[in-house]
Amino acid sequence: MSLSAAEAAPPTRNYLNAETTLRSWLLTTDHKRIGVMYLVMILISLFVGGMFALLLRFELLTPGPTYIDAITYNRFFTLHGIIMVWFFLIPSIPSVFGNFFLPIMLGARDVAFPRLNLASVYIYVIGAAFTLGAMIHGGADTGWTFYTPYSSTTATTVTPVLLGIFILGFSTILTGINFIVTVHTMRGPGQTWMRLPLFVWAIYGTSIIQVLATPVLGLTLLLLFVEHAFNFGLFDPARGGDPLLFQHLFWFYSHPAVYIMILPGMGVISETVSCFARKNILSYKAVAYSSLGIAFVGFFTWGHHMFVSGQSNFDSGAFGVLSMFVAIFTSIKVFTWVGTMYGGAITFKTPFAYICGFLFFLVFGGMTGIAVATISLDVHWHDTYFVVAHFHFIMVGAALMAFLAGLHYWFPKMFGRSYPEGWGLVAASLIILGFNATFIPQFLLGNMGMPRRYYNYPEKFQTLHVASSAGATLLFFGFLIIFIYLVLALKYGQPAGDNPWGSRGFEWNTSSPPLPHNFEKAPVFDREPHDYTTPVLEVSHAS
Amino acid sequence: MNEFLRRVLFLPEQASSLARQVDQLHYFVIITTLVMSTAVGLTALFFFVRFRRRSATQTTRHLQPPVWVEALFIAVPLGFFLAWVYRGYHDFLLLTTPPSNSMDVYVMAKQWMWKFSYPDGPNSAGVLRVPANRPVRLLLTSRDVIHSFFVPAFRIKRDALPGRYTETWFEALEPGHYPVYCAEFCGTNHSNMLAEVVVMRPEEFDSWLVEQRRGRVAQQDGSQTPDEDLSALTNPVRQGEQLAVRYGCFKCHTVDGSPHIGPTWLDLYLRREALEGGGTVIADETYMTESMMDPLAKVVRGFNPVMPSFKGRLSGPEAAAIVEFIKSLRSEPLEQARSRRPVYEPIRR
Amino acid sequence: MAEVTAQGTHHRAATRYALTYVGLMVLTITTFLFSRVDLGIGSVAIAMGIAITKSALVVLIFMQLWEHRGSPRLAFATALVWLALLMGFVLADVHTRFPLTNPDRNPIAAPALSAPSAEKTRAGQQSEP
Amino acid sequence: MHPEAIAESHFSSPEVQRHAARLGMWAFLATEILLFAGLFVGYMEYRSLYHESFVQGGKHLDAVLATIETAVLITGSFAVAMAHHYTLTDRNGRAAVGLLIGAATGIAFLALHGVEYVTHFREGALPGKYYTFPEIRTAGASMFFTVYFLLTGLHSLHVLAGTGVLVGLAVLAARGTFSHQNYSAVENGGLYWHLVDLIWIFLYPLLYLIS
Repeated sequence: MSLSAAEAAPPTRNYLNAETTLRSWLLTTDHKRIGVMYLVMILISLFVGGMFALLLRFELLTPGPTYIDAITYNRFFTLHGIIMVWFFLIPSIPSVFGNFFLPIMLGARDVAFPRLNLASVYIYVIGAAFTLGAMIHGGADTGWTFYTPYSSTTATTVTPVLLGIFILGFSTILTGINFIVTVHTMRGPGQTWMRLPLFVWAIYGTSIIQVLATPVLGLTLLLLFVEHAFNFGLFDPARGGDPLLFQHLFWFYSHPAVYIMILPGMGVISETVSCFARKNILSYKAVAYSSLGIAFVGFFTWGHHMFVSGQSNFDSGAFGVLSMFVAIFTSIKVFTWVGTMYGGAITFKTPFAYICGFLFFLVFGGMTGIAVATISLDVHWHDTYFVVAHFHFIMVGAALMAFLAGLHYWFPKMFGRSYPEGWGLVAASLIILGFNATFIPQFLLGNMGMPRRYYNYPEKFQTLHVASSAGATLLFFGFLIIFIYLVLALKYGQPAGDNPWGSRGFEWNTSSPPLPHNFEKAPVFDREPHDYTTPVLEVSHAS
Repeated sequence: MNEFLRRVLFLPEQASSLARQVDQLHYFVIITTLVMSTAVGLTALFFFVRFRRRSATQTTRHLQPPVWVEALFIAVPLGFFLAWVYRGYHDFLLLTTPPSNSMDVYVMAKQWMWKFSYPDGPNSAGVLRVPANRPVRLLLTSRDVIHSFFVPAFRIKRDALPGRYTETWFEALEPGHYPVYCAEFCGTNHSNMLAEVVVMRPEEFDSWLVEQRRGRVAQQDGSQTPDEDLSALTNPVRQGEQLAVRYGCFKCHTVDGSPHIGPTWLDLYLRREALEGGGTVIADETYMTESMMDPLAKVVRGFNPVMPSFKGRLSGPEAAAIVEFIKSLRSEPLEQARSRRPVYEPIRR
Repeated sequence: MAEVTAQGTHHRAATRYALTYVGLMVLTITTFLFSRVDLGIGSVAIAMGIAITKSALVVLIFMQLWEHRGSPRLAFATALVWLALLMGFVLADVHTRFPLTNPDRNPIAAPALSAPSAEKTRAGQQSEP
Repeated sequence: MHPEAIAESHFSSPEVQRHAARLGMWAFLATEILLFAGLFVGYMEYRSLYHESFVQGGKHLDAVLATIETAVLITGSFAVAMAHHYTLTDRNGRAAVGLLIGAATGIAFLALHGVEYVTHFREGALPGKYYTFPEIRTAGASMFFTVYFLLTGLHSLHVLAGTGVLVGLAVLAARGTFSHQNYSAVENGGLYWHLVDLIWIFLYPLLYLIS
């Protein structure tokens, strides 16, 4: 079904064409418009962060200096980290799909605090402006982890970057509080906790982490700013400070932060697996409670980032064991997703291609994560490319693919048009292939002992680096194709019906694109989400 | 089998006593990972083929797995993971607890080089000589930021904290040269901060040590960068001071903070200086060296540009020595936990 | 959530606030007086005990956590548990580290390493507190 | 005279809206507690590392002034609690007075605390490299004042913010906007003020009393 000049979508009133002045967009309190604005902003961040990734990979083609010098390389990998972590991955699924679909799935007209929701958008913009300013001014060269005492003594502009992320932290906290209160107080009639879609459970778990972890990041950046500016000596050993205290405070936020990135992705996959396998999720309670499990136990494991940093053996042992418990929640989810396909009626669409990619990369990436948390192996692997490959498997392989699965699954609902299926599968295979080519060599580089953040490297690592850089370009083209056909589909895509996939998710009860206030009359929830035991009312003409 | 797997996984040679033991757990974990992820992939593929959608209005039964299936989903992975972490922590304790008969070596990490010194003998930069088949304990410290001593061939890594000591140990098996990397990001030349562990036969090492102690060996291996306490000739700070006297720097620059013709050198290092005609600069090594060679380029506000240029009169190392001397001039706050000299810490067994 | 509306229940609320206020002032003065008397480890326990009672009064009465059951209490309890979690692991780490990774406790820096003979004598004298 | 507070369009009832506001505020208070958690951890770690300096530092601080500050903050808390009580009984005038007293205690606390800071600046008992205080010379003395200034500094910022909130609420109360149906704003402002007082209740013994 190629891109044909489709006839104009029937001009029914929806949230997009209800009012089209710029002011109506900039001052909107409609959660759907805020979701679309976030979508635009995080796609820009993905593009900018991706460009830095490519620049890094090209520099690493040859051992010596290739085309940039060491300090620029250090700035590039710092900015790649900061932009991808804070400006793309953390807001991506909660702020876009969470904002758009949480109220609809609950049968509510909007989130609990609509004005707060708009405030978090503008706080994101201000935070991005500060970091952009730092980027132009040269940006920090400390890596996104800002380890002291290097970060507090380096002469590069660390302060505006810290301020940018500090402000961005508030945007995440506000979104988290908004979603928690929405789930607690605005569930529709008949919508008990056990009838919540699994996406809502995942967003609820993520919001708990956002609310409980981000303040500690705020404080850590504040202390680092004070240390950098006035040299109070809190982390400076020459004045009696303890650099490990900074690492404890930083990782107390940053490990739960990686669950902020992956948990919403798991929510999207729970929804899409049920829809494309046309079958109810295998064990609803197990998946729902494991979302909360990840949210809570995720806070007990931050010490596995500090096994070789001088942390005591007792703490290393304790954190190693606790890290294993957080892993079983992920394995419950994976077995349940694969089990859901048993006895289903599966169609192979683009989102399903991303689901397969997601499953393989989450299992492989997750298991290498457990391997790295096995304390004696981490001594060799810490701060080498093995760790880089592990967290890219989770962040790009799992979280980004879940984001793409969600984007393709909900694109008809958000914009009323459907994307070209053929191009979707081409891009998906390109991305999965490019991803493997980029990061499998990095596992082997890590085993060989190639440390992280190296501008030039000994000769023996070059072949693997060239392979990885080639994979990165392949990955880039995959994303480019997606970007192109999605933008074109906005205008030229086939008008999609209210339920093109024949999905029994609650969000498909509204028209697509939805009305400004989601429903004429509030829906009554009388069944479990994704219950495919009765034939679907509207035959999906898409398949 | 071990050699085959090591080669397949691109692991460096197992040159220390514990490397093989660590690698065995590595093989077990990585093989289970590969088996698990391909199993999940293939099951998904099989389910897709077996349960593909046959008609657009096909419905599916509401399946609810028995509780023992869910319990299995939890118990089996948890069993594997806890077995790994038990074995992992056991190996980790071996990796981090040095045997009581190990020989001490102090490792001093400095921005972008490694310096090694033996308790009662020579010290050197960039080359660590150790005897084979004898445990060696490393007491790591750093002079500026966090570095990390990483020897892939021995499977050891430990951060070097500034002003503090951390310990790790290894026992090399056979003589050879093994590269050392810095694994914790420490600035611009983090990737050039390489060193080498040279493992010698025990008797060869002992004779080398004796010669070193007597200092008879004409050419010390690697560039001789002595500890701070050795004689003036080899101490950059003292050397810098004498050069400053010889070139008459003290006619204009004071060292106790009192104002004079030129800016005072006390606490000058990393101070933000306001320049004549606007703008500020941080007085780091580059600025100081540049000011020696071309003083009129960036004159500090409030001082008149009278400083003569030393281009051609001051050689590179001499300028670096004067910079080291300026860097050492820090106003001693009343109480300061200075980074202590290497100290002997009895090995807990 | 019993919505407090009747005039009567209000009256009791005012006196409850007044009583809590008096209680807090009395506790403040007692904790100050206790601090004047040096009871060793006991003084820390008393000071902390009084601080906990005062904060319980403020939270339950002034912040009406006594009336509003359910999720507000859950939020407050989780925050305290996370505070204890962070503090517990960091202090456990500080106290069980390789002794030399901690900052130097005694003000006098250990004698410098130079002469070989110093090595033997220092081995005995270096006692970690 | 008091308009029946109609719940905002998307809440099912005014009561649910108040519960939502209360839950949102308590989630925000959880973030404030965790913000100070990091500093309390720093205090506990450096206290266990530099016990001697922390004891001498604690003795050097002026406990009498701190006790007065604690009393002032508790009075402020009481005034704000009464203000919340008055909004529940539709007496906006008294609520405004209560809020103003709360704000006044905030300013008084900041003034007293300013006096403390000035004495420290004059003595030279300052954090990090600015530490030139002759009397305490044990290891980690500057670390006590680093932790002291960070903890009380961040707390004072929160007192300043709380005072601003109370003044705003007092102006609204004076205009009679609150009623027994519409009191969420005063309740949330009061919760924030009580939390600021709560944090000081723990700061006070930790810094000034324990020896």
